[in-house]
Amino acid sequence: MEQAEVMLDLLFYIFSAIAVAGALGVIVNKNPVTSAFCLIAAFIGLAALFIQLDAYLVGIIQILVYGGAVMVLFLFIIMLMDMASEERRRFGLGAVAAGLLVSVVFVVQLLRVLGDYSPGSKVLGVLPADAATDVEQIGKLMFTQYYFPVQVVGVLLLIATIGVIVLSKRELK
Amino acid sequence: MEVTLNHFLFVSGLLFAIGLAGVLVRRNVIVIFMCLELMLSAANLSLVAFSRFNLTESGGPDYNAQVFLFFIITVAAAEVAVGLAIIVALYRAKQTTDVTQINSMKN
Amino acid sequence: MTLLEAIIAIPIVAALAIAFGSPTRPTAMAAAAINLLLILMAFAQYDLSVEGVYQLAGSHPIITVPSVEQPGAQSILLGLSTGVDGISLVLLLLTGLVTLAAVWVSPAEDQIKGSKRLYYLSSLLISAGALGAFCSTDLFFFFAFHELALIPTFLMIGIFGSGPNRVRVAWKMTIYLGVGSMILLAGLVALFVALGGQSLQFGDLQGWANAPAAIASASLENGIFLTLLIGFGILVSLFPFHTWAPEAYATAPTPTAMLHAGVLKKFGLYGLIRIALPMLPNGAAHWQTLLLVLLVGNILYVGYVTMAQKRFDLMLGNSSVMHMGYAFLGIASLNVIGVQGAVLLMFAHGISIALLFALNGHLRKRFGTLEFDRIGGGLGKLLPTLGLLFGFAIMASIGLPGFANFAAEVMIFFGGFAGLYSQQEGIVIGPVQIATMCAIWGVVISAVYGLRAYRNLFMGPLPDSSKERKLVDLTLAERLPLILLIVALLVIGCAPGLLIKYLIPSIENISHLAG
Amino acid sequence: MPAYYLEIIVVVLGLTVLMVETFVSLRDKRSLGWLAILGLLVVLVLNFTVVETGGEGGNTPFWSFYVMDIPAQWFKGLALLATIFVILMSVDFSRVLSKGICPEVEDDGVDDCAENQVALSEFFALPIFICAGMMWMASAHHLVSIFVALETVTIGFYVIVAFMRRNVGSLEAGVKYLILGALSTGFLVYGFAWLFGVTGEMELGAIADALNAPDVHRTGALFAFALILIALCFKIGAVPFQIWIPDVYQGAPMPVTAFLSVGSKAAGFVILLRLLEPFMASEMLNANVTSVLVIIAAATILFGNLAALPQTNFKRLLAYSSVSHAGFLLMAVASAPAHPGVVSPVAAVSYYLAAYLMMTMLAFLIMNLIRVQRGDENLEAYKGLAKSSPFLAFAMLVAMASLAGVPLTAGFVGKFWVFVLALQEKHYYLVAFGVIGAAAGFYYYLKIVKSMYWDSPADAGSSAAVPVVVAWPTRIAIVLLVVGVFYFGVNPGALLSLFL
Amino acid sequence: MEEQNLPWIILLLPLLSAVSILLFTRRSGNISALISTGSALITLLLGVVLLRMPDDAVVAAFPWLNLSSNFVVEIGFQIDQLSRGMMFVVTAIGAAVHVFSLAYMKDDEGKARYFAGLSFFMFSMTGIVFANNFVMMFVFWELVGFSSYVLIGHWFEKNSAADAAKKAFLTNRIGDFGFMIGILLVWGLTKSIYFTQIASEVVDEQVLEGVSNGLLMAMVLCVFCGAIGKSAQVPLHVWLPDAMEGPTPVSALIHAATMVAAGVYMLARISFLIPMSAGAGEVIAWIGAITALIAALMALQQDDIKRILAYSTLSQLGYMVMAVGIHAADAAMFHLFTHAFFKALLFLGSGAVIYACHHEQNIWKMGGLAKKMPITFVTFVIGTAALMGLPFVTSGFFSKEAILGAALHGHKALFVIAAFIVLLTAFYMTRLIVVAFLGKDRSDNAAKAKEVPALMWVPLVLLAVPSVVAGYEFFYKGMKLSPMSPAHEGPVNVWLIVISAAMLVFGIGMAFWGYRGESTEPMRLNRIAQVFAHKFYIDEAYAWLIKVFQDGLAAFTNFFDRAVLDGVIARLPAAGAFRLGSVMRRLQSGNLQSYGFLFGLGAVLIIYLVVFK
Repeated sequence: MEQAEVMLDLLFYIFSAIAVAGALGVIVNKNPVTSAFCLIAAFIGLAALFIQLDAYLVGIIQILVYGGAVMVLFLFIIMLMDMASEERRRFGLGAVAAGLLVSVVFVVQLLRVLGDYSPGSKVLGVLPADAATDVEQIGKLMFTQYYFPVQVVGVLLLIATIGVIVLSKRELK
Repeated sequence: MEVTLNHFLFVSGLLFAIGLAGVLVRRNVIVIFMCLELMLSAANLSLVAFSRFNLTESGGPDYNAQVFLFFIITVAAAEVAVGLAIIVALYRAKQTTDVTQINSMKN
Repeated sequence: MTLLEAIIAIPIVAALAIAFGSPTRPTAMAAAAINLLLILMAFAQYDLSVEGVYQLAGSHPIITVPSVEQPGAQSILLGLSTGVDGISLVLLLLTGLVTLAAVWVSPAEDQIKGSKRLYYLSSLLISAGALGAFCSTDLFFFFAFHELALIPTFLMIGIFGSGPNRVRVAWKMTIYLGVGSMILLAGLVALFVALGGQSLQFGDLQGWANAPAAIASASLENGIFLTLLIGFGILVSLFPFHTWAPEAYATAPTPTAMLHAGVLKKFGLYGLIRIALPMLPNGAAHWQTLLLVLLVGNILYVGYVTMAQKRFDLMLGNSSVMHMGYAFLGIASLNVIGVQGAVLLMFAHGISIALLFALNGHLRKRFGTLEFDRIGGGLGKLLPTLGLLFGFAIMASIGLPGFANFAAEVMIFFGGFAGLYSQQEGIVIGPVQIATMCAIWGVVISAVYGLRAYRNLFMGPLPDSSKERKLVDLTLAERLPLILLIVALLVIGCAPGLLIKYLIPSIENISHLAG
Repeated sequence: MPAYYLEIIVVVLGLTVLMVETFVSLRDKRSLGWLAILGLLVVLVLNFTVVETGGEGGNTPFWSFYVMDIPAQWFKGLALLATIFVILMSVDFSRVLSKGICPEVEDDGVDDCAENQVALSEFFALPIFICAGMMWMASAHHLVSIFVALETVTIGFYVIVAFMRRNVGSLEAGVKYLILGALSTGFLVYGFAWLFGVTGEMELGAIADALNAPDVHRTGALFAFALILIALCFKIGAVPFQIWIPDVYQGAPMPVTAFLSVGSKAAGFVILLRLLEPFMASEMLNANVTSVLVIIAAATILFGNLAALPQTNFKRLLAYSSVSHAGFLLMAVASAPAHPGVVSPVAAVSYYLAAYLMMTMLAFLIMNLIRVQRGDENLEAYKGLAKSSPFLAFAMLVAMASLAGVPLTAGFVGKFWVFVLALQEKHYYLVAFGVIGAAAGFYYYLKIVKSMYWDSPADAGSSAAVPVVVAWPTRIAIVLLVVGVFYFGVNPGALLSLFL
Repeated sequence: MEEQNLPWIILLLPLLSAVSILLFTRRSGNISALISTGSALITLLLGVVLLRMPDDAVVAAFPWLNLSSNFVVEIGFQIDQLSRGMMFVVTAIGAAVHVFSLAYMKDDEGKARYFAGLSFFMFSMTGIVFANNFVMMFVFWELVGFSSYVLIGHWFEKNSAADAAKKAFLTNRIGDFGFMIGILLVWGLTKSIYFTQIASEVVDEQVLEGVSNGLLMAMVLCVFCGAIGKSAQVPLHVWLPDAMEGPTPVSALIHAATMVAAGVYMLARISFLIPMSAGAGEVIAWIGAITALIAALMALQQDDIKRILAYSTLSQLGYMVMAVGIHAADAAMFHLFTHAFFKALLFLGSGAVIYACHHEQNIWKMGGLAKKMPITFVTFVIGTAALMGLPFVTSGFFSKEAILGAALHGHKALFVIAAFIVLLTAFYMTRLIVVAFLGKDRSDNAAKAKEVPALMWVPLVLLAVPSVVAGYEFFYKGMKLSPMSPAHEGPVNVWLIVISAAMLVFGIGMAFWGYRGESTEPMRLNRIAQVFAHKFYIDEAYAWLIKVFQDGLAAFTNFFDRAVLDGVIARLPAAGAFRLGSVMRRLQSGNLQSYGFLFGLGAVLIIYLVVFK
C-alpha cells in the first residue's frame, strides 16, 4: 500500500474522531455556548470528510453555511438569551438512559445493516483525472436539470423570510 | 485497515445516533436544535459517501447527490432561521428554553 | 322513479319537509298512510308467476366496471338498485303497517318534551331506513339504509326516552349496534371480495355464489358466515349478544320501540335469509349447530330471564329477544318450511311486539310506571278496552292460534322436524330436533310470563292507589292504530296463505335448502 | 394548459395578497381573504378543467421531477379546497388571531378595522404558499422535488402553527412541531441518502426499476425504507409517531389545525403512496413492507380510537380522530396490489381523503365559530347547541356521523373501500382492529351529538343560549359540505370513477 | 242448504256469535245472551241433522297453512261415527248449558263476555271434534284452552279465579308441549298429519316398519301428553279442581262434559297409533288408573260441592284413559258419551244448589235441600246413580261395565283398581247427597233456599233423560251413535256385575252409615283423611317446585344476565377499551423530551420490524 493512501486512511480516522468528539461534546456540555463550539468542530470534521470524498464544493459550503452562518446565528441567539440558568440545570437520569438506549440500539442496528451491506466494502479509489471538477458538474446540473427544485426552494425561502419576520417583529401593529 | 464505504456510512450513522441522543437527552431547546442540525449533516455524509462510491459511467461521482445536498443545506438553513425565530418568541413569552417546562397541553 | 323508490323516498321527503317547517303530525301521518297504500300497490303489481328475479326493479348505476362475463360491456359494481321478491314484500308490508301505527300512536304535539320536529322526523327516518334495506338489491345500500336508523334511534332514546337510565341505555344500544354493524360490514365486504369483488348487486353475487366452489376455501366461507352471523346476530339480539335490547326498548319512546323492535330488528334475520343462507350454504351448514345452541339460549335462557322481570317494559324487551330465537330456529333448520316460518314470524312478531309496545306506552302514560307491584293489577274493570286489546296482544305474542304468530311458530316447528326421517339416513333426532323441542318448551315459558303479566296488570282486585288515579280508558283515536295491528295479526293468522303464497316461490328459489 | 402553471398562479396569488396589503390601504383586511379564496377557486376550476393530465409533457428535465397524473390532479384539488376552507375560517378567526399576536389590541368589538387586524395578510398568504407546496408534493416524482416540496410545506406549517406568538399554546405547539418535525426531516434525509445509495437513482420510476432488479441489496433497501417510513409516518400521524398530533392540534390556531389535519395529512399520504409504490412493486421487499404497514395501521387505529374515548376537549378529540383516520388510510395503503381489485389503494385513499376533507372541514368550520363566539373549545360549549343553533348542530351531526362512518355519508364509503382492500389482501386481523376502532369511534363522535342534542347548557342565562352568528360565506360553505357529505356518500361513483 | 256446508255452519255459527258479541253487543248482556243461546240451539239442531250425514260425505276444506308448495295444513272435516256422536254430545250439552246460563248469569256484569266466551268455546270444541288432522286439532285444542281461560277467569277480580284461569292455561300448555312434539314426531315419521292417511299408511303400508320401539313409544306418549293436559290426568291434573272457580255452567260444559273429554276423544281418534308401540298402551292405562284412583281418594274428603264433582270428573276421565290404554277406545268413548250427560247434569244440579244457596258451595253449610228443591234433588240423584253405575237402570252402568269388562279381559291389576274405584265413587257421592240434601239445614243460606226457576230446572230434567237412557242400545242405535264395536257386545259377564254391585252397595252403605245426621266431617282429624283432603299435598309440592326451579331459575338467569353476561359481553370490553384509551392517552404527557424518546423508540422499532423481522 502506498504511503499516500495510508495517510489518507489515517486522515479519515482523525477527522472522524474530530467529528464524533465534537458531536459528543455538543451533547455532554452543559453550557450551550460550548456546545455550539463543539458543533462547529464537528462540522469542520464533517467538512474534511466531505473533502476526502472528493466533494470539495460541498465541504466548503458545509464550513461556510454551517460552521459559519448557521452557527453564528445560533450563538447570536444564545447570547440574546439569559443562559445563566442553563448552567445549573442537570441532566435527567431518565432522559440520559432513554437517549443512550435509543442511540445504542440504533447504532447496533446500523452495524448489523452495514455488516450485511456487501456493496459497502468498496474501497475508496482514486477518481479518474479527466473528470470535470465538481463545481462545474454541480453547477451544470443545478441549472440545467434541477431548475425546478431551485424555484421551489425560492418559495421555501420566501416562506421562511415571511415567517421569521412575522414571528420576531417586535411591533406588528 | 482500508477505508471503505462502510466506514463513512458508519461514521455518518454514529453522528446521526449521537445527534438523536442529544435530542432525547438535552433539555435546552437550542441545543436540541443544534443536535438536529447535526443529524442532518450526518445524513449528508452518507449522501456524499454514496455519491462518491456510486460512480457514474464516466467514472466520476454521481453529482446528483451533491446537488441534492445543496438543497438539503438550503432547507436546513431556512429551518434554522424559522426555528430560532420560534424559539426566541417562546423565550419572550415564557422566559425559558427548557423543553420540560413547556407542557401546558397533555393527555 | 319506480314504485319502490317512491316508497323509500316518501318518508325521507316527509322528514325533510318536517325539518323545514311542515306541520309535523299531519305530514308524518300522510306519509305513512300513502306509503302503506303504495306497498299494497306493490303487492298488486307483483307477478306471482315470475320466479327467481327481483320484481318492480329499478337501478341507478353508480360505479360500473368492464364486465367479466361479456368482454366489452359494462357491468354494475355498485348501484342504487331496488327490487323485491316475496320475502321483501312481506317485510315491506310489516314496515308499512308498523310505521303507520307508530306515527299514529305518537303523542300529540303538546305532550312531547323537546323538539316535535325531531320526534316525527326520527320516526320517519327509521322507517325509511328499514324500507330501503328491504328494497335494496345492492349490498352497499342494503347495509347503508339499515344504518340510517342508527342516529335517529340514538337521538330518540337520548332525548325522549323515559327513565333515569336513558343516557346509559342509549349509549349501550348505540355502541352495541355500532359494533354489530361494523362486524357485519366486515363480513359483507369479505363476502363481496370472496365472490370476486366485481359486483355488489344481489343478482350477480348470487349468480357467482351458485357456481361450484365459488369461494376459494371452506374455512374462508365458514369464517365469512360466522362473521355475518355475529354481525346480524347482534342486530337481532342473538344470545349472548342480546343485553342491549331489553333496556333499550324499555327506555325508548313508544314509536321508536315499535319501529325498532317491530321492524328494524328484522333486518338481521332478513340479511341472514337474503345473503348468508343462499350465498354461503356450506358455511350455514357448518355453523348450524352453533346457531342452534345460541338460539336455544335465546329461547330458554332469555325466556327465564323474561320470567323474572318485574317491570312490564323490561319484560316486553326480553320477550322480544326471546322470540327472535324462533326466527333463528326457522333459519337454522335450513329447509324451506323453516325459513318460511321464520319470515312469517318476522312479520307476526313485528306486528305483535309493536302492538305491545304501543300498549306499553298507553300504560306508561297513565301510570308513569310499569312495575307490576306498583300498578297492582285489577285494571280489567277500570280500563276494559285497554284490557281487551291488551289481551289480544298478549295472546298473540304467546302464540294463540288465530294470530299470525301461531301459524309462524307451527311452521318453524315443522321446519325443525322436516329432516327427522329420510330414506337414506333413517331416523335422526339431531340437534335441530332437540332445539325444536326446546323451542316448544319456550312456548310454555312465554305463556307463563305473558299470562303472569296479564294477571298482574288486569286481573285481581283493584288496589286503592288505582282508584285514586283518574284513569281514562282508550279513546277512539288511541284505539284505531291498535286495532289496525290486531286485525293484521288476525287476518294473517287465519289466512296465512295470503302472505305465504308470496313467500313460497321466493324461498324455494334459495337453492341448497331442503325441500 | 400545462399543469405547472397552477402552482405559479398560486404563488403569484400569494404574492399579490402580500403586495396589496403593502401598497393598498385597506379599511378591512379581511377582503384580502376573499381575494385569496376567489383566486384559489379559479385555480381549482382550472385544475379540473383545462389542465392537461397524464402526458409526460416533454423531454425537458422538468418532467422527471413533476408528473401530472390523476392522483396528482386529485391531491392538488384537495390542497386547493382545504386552503379555501382554511382561509374562510381565517376570516372568521381574525379577531382571535390578532389577540394571539398582540394582546394589546383594543377589544372594542370592532373586527373590521384594519388597525385591529394584525398580520392578517400574512396569515392569508402563508397558507397560499403552503398550498403551492402541497400541489408540488402532489406532483413530485423525484427525491429532490419531494424533499423540497415537503419542506416548503413543513416550514410553512412551523410558522403558522406558532403564528399567535403571544399565545403560549400556539408557541408551545410550534416548538413541539418544530423539534419533532425537524427530527423526522433528519430521518427523511437519511433515508433518502440510503435509497439513493442502494439504487443509485433519485427519480421514482428509475428507483422502481432499480428495486425490481435482482442485484438490489435487500437489507440496504429495507433500511432505507424504514428510515423513510419513519419520517412519513410522522407526517401522516401514524403510531408511534402520532405523539405530536394532539398537542399541536390543540395549540395551533383553529384554521391551522384544520389545515394540518386535512392538508398536511393529504400531502403526507400522496408522498407515502408515491414512495411506497416502488417498494410494493418489488417482490423481494413487498412482504416486509406490507407486514410492517399492517402493524402500524393496526396500532394507529387502536390508539387513535381508544385514546379519543375519554377526551373532552373537542379540538384534541379531533386530533385523535385524525390519528384514527390515518390508521384507516394506512389500511388501504398496506393493501397494495398483490390481488388487484376494482378499486386500487390509490383510489381508495384519494376518496377517503376527499371525504375526510369534507367532514373534517365541516367540523372545524363550526368549531371555529364556536371558538370565536363562545371562547371555548371544550364539549361544554356545545351543550344545547341544537336548541340555540339547530342549523349548526345539524351540520355538526352530519360531520360526526360521517367521521364515525355512518352509511350514506362520504365517510362510510371511504371506510367501505378500505375494508374491501384489506380483505382482498386477507389482512383479517387488521380488519378486526378496524372494526374495533370504528366501533369505538361511534362513541366519541356521538358524544358530541349527545352534548348538542341531549344536554342543556350548563347555565341557561349564559352565552350558550345565544344563537351563534354565521356569516353568509361560512353558511354557504357549511351547506355545501353537508350536501357534499351526503351526495358523495350516496353516489361515490361521482368521485371514484376518476380512478377507474 | 247444501249438506256439504253443514259442518261449516256448525263450526262457524258460534264463531259468528262470539265475534258479533265482541264487536257489536259488548255493552248489552241480554242481547248477547240471546245471540249466543240462539246459536247454541241452532247448532244443536244441526248437530242432530248431522247424525244423518253419511261417512263418505265430502266437505270442502280450507287450506289454512301451506307449509310448502306440496304440503298444506287444512281446516278440514272428518265426519264419521266418532265425530258425529261427539258433536251431538257437545251441541246437546252446550245448548242445555246455554239455557241454564240465561238464568244463572242473569245479573252478572260480564254477561256479554260470558256468552261470547261460551260461543267461542262451542266454536273451538266443534273444531276439535271435526278435525281431520293433527294440526287442526292442535289449533282448536289451544282455542278451547283459551276459552276455558276466559271462562274460568270470568270473575277476574277475584284473585282465586284469576289464578285458577292462569293455572289451567299453563298446565294445559305443558301438556301441549308434549302434544306438539308428538305431532311433529308423527309427521316426521309418516310425513302426514291427516288421520285417515296416517291410519291407512300405518296399518296398510306399514311405513313405521323398522322404526325403533323407543321412538314409537315416544311418539305415542308425546301425543298422549296432550290428553294428559286437557283431560287432567296425573301429573297435570291440578288445574281441574281449581277451574271450579269459573261459573258453574261453565264447569258443567267445559270441565265436566266436553273439553276435558277432548283428550279421550283425541286418543280415540288416534287409537290406531297406540298398538304401534309395545308398552305405550300400558303406560297410558296406568296413568289413567292412577288418576282415577287418587282423584277418587281426594274426592272423599272435599267439602266444596263443585270440587267433589271435579274430582269425580278426574276419576272418571282416568277410567276412560285407562280404557284407551287397554285398547278399548270404544268403551272409553261410550263412557265419555254417558258421562257427559250425567256429569253435566250433576254440575248443573250443583249450580242450581249453589244458586239457591246464594253462592254457598260448602256442603256442610247446606243440608235438607231435598225438600226445598225437589226437582233438583231428583235429577241430582239420577245423575248420582248414573255416576255410580247403578245396575241396569242407568247409562253409567253400561259404559262402566264395558270398561271393567275390558280390564278384566286385559289386565287384572287394573281391574282391581277399577273395581275399588266403584266403591270409592259410591262412597263420596253418597256422602255428598247425604250431607247436602238430607238432614237439617246448617246455614241461613241453606234455610232460605228454594227451587230454582224453570229456565234452570228444565235443562236438568232434559239432561236427566239421557243420563238414564243413553246406555240403552235402542237409544244410541236409534240416534245412529253406536259407539260400541261388535267385539264388546254380547253376553254380560255375571261375575263382573256381582263384583261391581257389591262394591257399589258397600260404598253406599258405608257413606250412608257414616254421614247420616252428621253436621261436621267426622273424619276431620284422621291422618289419612287429612292427606286426602289436602289432595296428597300435590299442589303444595308443585308450588314448591315452581318456586324453587322455575322462579329460582328465572331469578338466577336474570341475575346472571345482568351481572355476568352483560358484564362479560358489554361492560367489560367497554370498560377495557376506555381504560386502555386512558392508558394510551397518558403517553401524551405533553413533555417534549418524552415525545422525543417515544419517537426514537418508535424509530428503532420500525427499523427492527422492517429490516430484521
